[in-house]
Amino acid sequence: MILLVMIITPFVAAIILAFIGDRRFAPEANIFGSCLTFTASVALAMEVYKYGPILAAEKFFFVDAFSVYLAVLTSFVSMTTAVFSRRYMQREREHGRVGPARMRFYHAMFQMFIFAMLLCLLSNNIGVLWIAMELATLSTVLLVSLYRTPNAIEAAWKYFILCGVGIAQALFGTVLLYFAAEKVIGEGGEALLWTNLIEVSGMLEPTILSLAFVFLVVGYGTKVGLVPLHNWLPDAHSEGPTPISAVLSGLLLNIALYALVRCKVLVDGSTHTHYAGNIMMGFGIVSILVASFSILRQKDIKRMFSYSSIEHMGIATFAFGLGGPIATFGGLLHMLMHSLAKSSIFFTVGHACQMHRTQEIARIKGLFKGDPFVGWTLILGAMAIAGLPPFGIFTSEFLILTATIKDVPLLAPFILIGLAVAFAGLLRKVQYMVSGDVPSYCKPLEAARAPVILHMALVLVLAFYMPDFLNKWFQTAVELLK
Amino acid sequence: MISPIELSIFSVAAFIIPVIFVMAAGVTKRLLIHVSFSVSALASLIIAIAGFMAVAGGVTEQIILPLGLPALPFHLRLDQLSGFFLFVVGLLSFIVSVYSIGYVSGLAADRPVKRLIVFYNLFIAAMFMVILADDALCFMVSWEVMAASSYFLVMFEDGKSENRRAAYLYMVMAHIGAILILLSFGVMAGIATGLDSFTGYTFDAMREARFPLKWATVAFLLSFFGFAAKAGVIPFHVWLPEAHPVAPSNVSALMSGVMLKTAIYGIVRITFDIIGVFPWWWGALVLVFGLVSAVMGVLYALMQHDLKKLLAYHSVENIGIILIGIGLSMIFTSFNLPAMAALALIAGLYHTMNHAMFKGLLFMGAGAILNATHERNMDEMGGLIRYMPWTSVFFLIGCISISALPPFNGFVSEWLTFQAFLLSPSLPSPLMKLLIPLGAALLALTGALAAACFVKVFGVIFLGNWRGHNPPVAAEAGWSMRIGMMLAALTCLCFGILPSVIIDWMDNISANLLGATLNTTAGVYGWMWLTPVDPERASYSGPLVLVGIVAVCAITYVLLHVRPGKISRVPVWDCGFQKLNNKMQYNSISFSMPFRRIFGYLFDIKEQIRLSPQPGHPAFPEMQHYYLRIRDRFWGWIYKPFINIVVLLSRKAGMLQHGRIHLYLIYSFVTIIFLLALL
Amino acid sequence: MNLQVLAQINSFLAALVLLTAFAMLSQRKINSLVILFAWQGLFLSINTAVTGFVAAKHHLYISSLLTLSLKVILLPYILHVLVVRLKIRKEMETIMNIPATMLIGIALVIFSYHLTAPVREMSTLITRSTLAVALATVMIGLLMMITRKHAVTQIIGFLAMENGLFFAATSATYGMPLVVELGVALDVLIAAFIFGIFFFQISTTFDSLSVEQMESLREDN
Amino acid sequence: MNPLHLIFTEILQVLIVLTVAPAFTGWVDMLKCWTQGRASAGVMQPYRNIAKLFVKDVVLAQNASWIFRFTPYFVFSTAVVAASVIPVISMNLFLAPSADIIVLIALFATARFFTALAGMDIGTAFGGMGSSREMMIASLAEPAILMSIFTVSLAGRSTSLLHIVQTFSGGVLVFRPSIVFAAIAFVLVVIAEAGRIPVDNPATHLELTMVHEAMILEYSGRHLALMEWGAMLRFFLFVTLGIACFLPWGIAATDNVVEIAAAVFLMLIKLAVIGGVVVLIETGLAKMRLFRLTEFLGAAFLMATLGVIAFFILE
Repeated sequence: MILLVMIITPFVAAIILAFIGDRRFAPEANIFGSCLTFTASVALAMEVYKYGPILAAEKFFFVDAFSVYLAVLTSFVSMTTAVFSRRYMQREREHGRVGPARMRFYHAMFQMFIFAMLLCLLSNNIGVLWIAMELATLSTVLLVSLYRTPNAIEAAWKYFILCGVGIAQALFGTVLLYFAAEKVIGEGGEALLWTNLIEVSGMLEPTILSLAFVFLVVGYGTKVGLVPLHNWLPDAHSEGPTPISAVLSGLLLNIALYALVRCKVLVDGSTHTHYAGNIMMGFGIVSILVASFSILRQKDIKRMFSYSSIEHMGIATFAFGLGGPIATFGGLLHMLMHSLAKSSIFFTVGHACQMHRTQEIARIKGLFKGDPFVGWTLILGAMAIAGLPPFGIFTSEFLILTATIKDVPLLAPFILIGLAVAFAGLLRKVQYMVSGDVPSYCKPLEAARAPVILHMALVLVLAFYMPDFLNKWFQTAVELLK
Repeated sequence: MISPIELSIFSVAAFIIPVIFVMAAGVTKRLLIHVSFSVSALASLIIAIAGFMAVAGGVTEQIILPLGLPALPFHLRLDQLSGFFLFVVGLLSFIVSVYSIGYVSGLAADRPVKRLIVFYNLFIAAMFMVILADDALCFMVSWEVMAASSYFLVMFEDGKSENRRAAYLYMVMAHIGAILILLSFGVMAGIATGLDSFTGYTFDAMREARFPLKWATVAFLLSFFGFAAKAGVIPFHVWLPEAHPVAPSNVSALMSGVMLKTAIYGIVRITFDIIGVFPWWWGALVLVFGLVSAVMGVLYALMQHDLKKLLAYHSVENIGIILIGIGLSMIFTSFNLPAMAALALIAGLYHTMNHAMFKGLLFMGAGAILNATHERNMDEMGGLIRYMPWTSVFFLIGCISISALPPFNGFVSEWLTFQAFLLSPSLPSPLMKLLIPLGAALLALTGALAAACFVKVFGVIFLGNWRGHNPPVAAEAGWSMRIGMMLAALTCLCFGILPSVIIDWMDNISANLLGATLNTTAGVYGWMWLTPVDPERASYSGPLVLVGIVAVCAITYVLLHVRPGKISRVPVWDCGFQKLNNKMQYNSISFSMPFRRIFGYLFDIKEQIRLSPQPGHPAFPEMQHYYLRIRDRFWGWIYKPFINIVVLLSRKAGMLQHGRIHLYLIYSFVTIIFLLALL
Repeated sequence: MNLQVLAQINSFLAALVLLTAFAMLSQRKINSLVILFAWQGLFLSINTAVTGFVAAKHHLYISSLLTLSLKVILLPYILHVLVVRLKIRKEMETIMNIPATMLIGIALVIFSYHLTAPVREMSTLITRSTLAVALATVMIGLLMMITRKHAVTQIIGFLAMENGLFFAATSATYGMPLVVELGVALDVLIAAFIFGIFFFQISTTFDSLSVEQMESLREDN
Repeated sequence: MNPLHLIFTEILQVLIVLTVAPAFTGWVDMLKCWTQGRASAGVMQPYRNIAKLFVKDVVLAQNASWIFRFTPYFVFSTAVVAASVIPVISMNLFLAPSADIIVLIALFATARFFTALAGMDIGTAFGGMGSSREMMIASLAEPAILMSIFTVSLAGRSTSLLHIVQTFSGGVLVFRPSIVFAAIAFVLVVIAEAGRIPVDNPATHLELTMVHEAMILEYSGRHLALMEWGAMLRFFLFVTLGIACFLPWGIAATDNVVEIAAAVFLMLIKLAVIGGVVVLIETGLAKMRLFRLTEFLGAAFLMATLGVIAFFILE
């Protein structure tokens, strides 16, 4: 029931917002909708926490520990983003970068995007999962090109084409999966239901599943932003409006990774080898290395952080590929921490960019003096994302690295290099931006502090004190992904 | 009765108070500074006491905090080793906090003091946590917090580009080192428990595990290099002479005095406590690194004319000396000679403590000088002994101690190290027998050069006349700064003349780690004589030497003043030439000229003398221009190439993102084909 | 009619689909590309219908209708309208010369035949042999996107891939569950609208639809 | 044996050292004059100098700080303490265990440290030059001397002089290559440490060559006297240290008067001979250029190292 509420709310909100258009209270409505979703998700989470996995609407929806924690995360981040975007977009309008019509579009599509992501997480049917994933892409494509600048359009086009192609591959993989499942389960919708598939995964034909996994990993991997399928990501993240960048790298990547992990579990279950895992580890390593080296020479702040998203997705992918209790735990924790930290970073970056009216790192300076709040949250966030304690990302990286050392010691040096280089790159640029004197063209604006504080606080607290239910979720999720 | 570990935990928690106090609005800066630094001083003192009790008591306590991951809460452990380091860190941070009250008030006018206070306290608290940690996660978290907070302290004046550069370099090196340490923990935890559960990360689990030699070696090397990067062991030292000078002086006192020591702690903890058994060549490795750092460090220091940079290089040297002790101890342990190992280890640890004290003292003095003259370049100073009498005395004590001269503390630890060197004949391996005494020679060279260096430092800064252009406005340091320096100076003296007592106290450490003690006071001579091996072998009595010198001085003074002789003060005779001016004095550059001549090949030296001769008499130039630039060779040898490689790779990585959508599509196409081909 | 004949019809249609794919690969004119695309859709829907008849799967009729309406009528119409509106007349220049692409295409066909071998062995469906064709169509679509420099052609390639996928679904497994089919169709529809919008945006900002001007977001400088 | 005797011998030895040291310097100078065919001022000349300086008034530079005035006393007292530790005439010294060889060397180093500071105190070019050179020489000499001493203490299994002397003087004279090497090294270093030709020339005030004199150039009156006396003591003590290490025979083992007297007598003879050797070296060699010293001291260091190696290889 709650589940339905949770799914429906963003959809309805999208429609309503589409009708409201650009009234004065549209942003508030947006916030309200996401708050509703969030509360619903929390309630749902509590149910799952109490009664375990839920199977609803004749098996159409399925919620287990893995999906529900991502669902809560998604609705939470989207809520804070809505809060953030209220003032941010308003200011963009004042700067004349977006008009009323586009605001209408923006709000509607924002909710639609959330709807798509939640559908991804909650649907029990991997076909529907695919559809929702495509929907998520489509709903954000035009948001990326919201500013209608040449670059924005170029970015959106690449996003559209590359992800479209990727998703198409994923569909082919799904077809193959269905083909294999149908043999065992029999025809009809049943054969695409995750719950059924996971039961029979042992009996599925290995060769076909490994064939399918190739397409799945390329497909969903494109959305995760794994190198060498990542090229759309920096463009899309850097050219879109900042709230969208926040949700894109904070949430969408997670969702794609979620889908990938689900498939990986199936495939490994059937092949009884570490085939899928190895492929994911390979992608992970390559992503970490390429992304971290790309960070070094960035001139555009949002691009830089989107590369760091690639890096972190690489780490998480690697962790899930590695498997084992510690690594998987680390991977889950990493997804959580990364999306919190990264979205908050994008918030602060958004402020900084609006203050200086540019995304060029070279022209952003003296944040400590100019706006201490932004400056400190920015550098602390950067340190968090670069894997410095006391922030949670360090914990997950710690677990993942140590697990790596144990299982595949020879890969550890590469991760070491990756992390070190990424750290060096991020710190260099961010330090440059926060320190020094305030340039003349910088106009202080008051920042929407609440979301940033909230996220940073979570990232900080969860590193030291993880509530029991969260821990239980992770543990059960780890069990699921065995 | 509250147990030491609880005591220390509460006091560590107390460091939050200043942080909160800073956040609290409507507090005047003055009040803020006084309160917060008094709090941190008090807390540090309590922890020092707790540590002292822990060592003296000889018991080991463990506690699990309800923090961290549910499956892996923070384990804390207070044994003799950690107790000792708690004592050292606590003592110095107590002294420095007292000092900071005055020092920071001096900065308060135009600098972001709040930032300083917050990170200062975080920094100290993190150091304590590092020492208390008993599982890999807790250790790493505290370690990195320590690094990060000190990074912000180094970047205190973020307006200056050199500070930014230094801070950046420091942070990056620290982080890389941290990752190495982390990996080594990974190795140990992985071997220890196979990592199928989180308990593998506790040090206890690692202690119980028996490591296969291969993995033990990997773990050791990783951790050693990781810690070396933090301790500033050559060639990982490049960040150190950049970071320490630009930090506020109280911070550099702490960084150089105790932060480097946490790395020493880590090395001792991992090699002796966690791994336990190891081949001799580990010790040899540590020894060699120690020797190189000691000699090179002091030579580089000798070339500096920036006071704080010079002191920083001396930290490199002293870390080297400490490592010599530890390396020797490792060698003796590996040949199963616990008693000698105990001597070497205690020599190293004793020097750790001493270095903390006198380096802290020297940096505090440097801070006082900096406050008074706003000058870091020694060649602009001179004659300060007349403007800052107190500071000059304390600074002189620091100089004598660091130059390893009796009767101060630096000498004792170096003497112990020499004794350890002289035990080499009892080693089974002939090669070791032969090579180790040569190490002793290098140590001697280090000591002598250090003495030369500090003659230069004290002579140039405090003696002679002011070299600067405008006459000095230097004034004596405030009361709190003086108290701080005085406390440090007194400790230097005490550790110097009462070593046997302190070493008795330290015996618990070696008893705990190696199962052997020195029990020096058990010798025939009692507490007055320090007899590390046995009275036959070697003995040193600080008190007697001191008393003797003082007595003879006094007697001669009295004897010579029975007949009242008058002292007439006159200007120095200038041989009838042009009047003596202050530029004629020897300055640091000219003082170190002979050393540049002798050891020049170790540096990258650029020296130019431009003469503009008079038209009439070319022999008497109108003016001449002297230019000297001395560079650390290691930068060019190791770091430059490395950086170039990284930059090159990043350019290559950038090429992937060339903007052509067709090629992007080809990527995905090829990926598919590739993966399918893999099937 | 007996199964044999139907199977032959089926494979014949499959061959036609493949042929159209190749034709598109070689075609330079936009208009004829659109038409070819429509043909491919047509073959596809007929094939689906036949399969549905053979396997007595009635939801396949629906999806066949869906295909007919969407891929044969709607999309080509939209594309046509766009082409007219945006006055795209001139020939599309390709990155590689046509024969080379053809060769690669043939290689792809063989490759996908090799790949789908295990599926064929396991499958009992009469349509199983056409899976290779489906995969080949997907690949060729991708190839087309790669080799063409024009936004519209890239989209057509994309849609061709979509066709291939649809074809795969029907041939490998007598079609996916209906809900999925519908969802996919919906997505394609949305996609259609979106690229419609895009064409306008692009042509207004870059006053041409060639994707070559869209290379400013890059780092190799 | 009873502590009173210990203390008595202690005091006796200190007095002897204090009194004999200038005479030794005088003796060396005298021999030098003879070898150079000059008329000498006799053995007593140093006493006269010191006495004269003691009665003279002190003239201080205006900017001289307390360091400058404190140094003479300190230098002198370190020398006295050292004198109370080295077994010059007897092995039964009360204070002997309070410092071993390393401490002794360190004591001398401390004295040098202060002398160098005093040299820089006035802020003249000469003083700084002297300090700089002195510290340079010292930093090269110290490893060498420590190495040669290590050789001895490795052989004697101890760094405390008493035990070294006991071990060596106990046995008959055996030819140990390590000790020989060490002895040669020691001689070279003592020449450097005591500031004799060819390292330094105590008799000159030529700015190109002077080292020790440059540091004490600004001293006068009793301060100068103490400095001079300290320097003589230092020279003397180094020689006696050498004696204790390399030819310890005859140093009194018990505390009966006859033996001590014999020890004193023997010591005087040894000193006389050594003085001769020193003079031979000084007249034989010319003062070296400053930067040739590295080779000189390098040779000393090499010798010492050879000593250590020989100890491990040959014995």
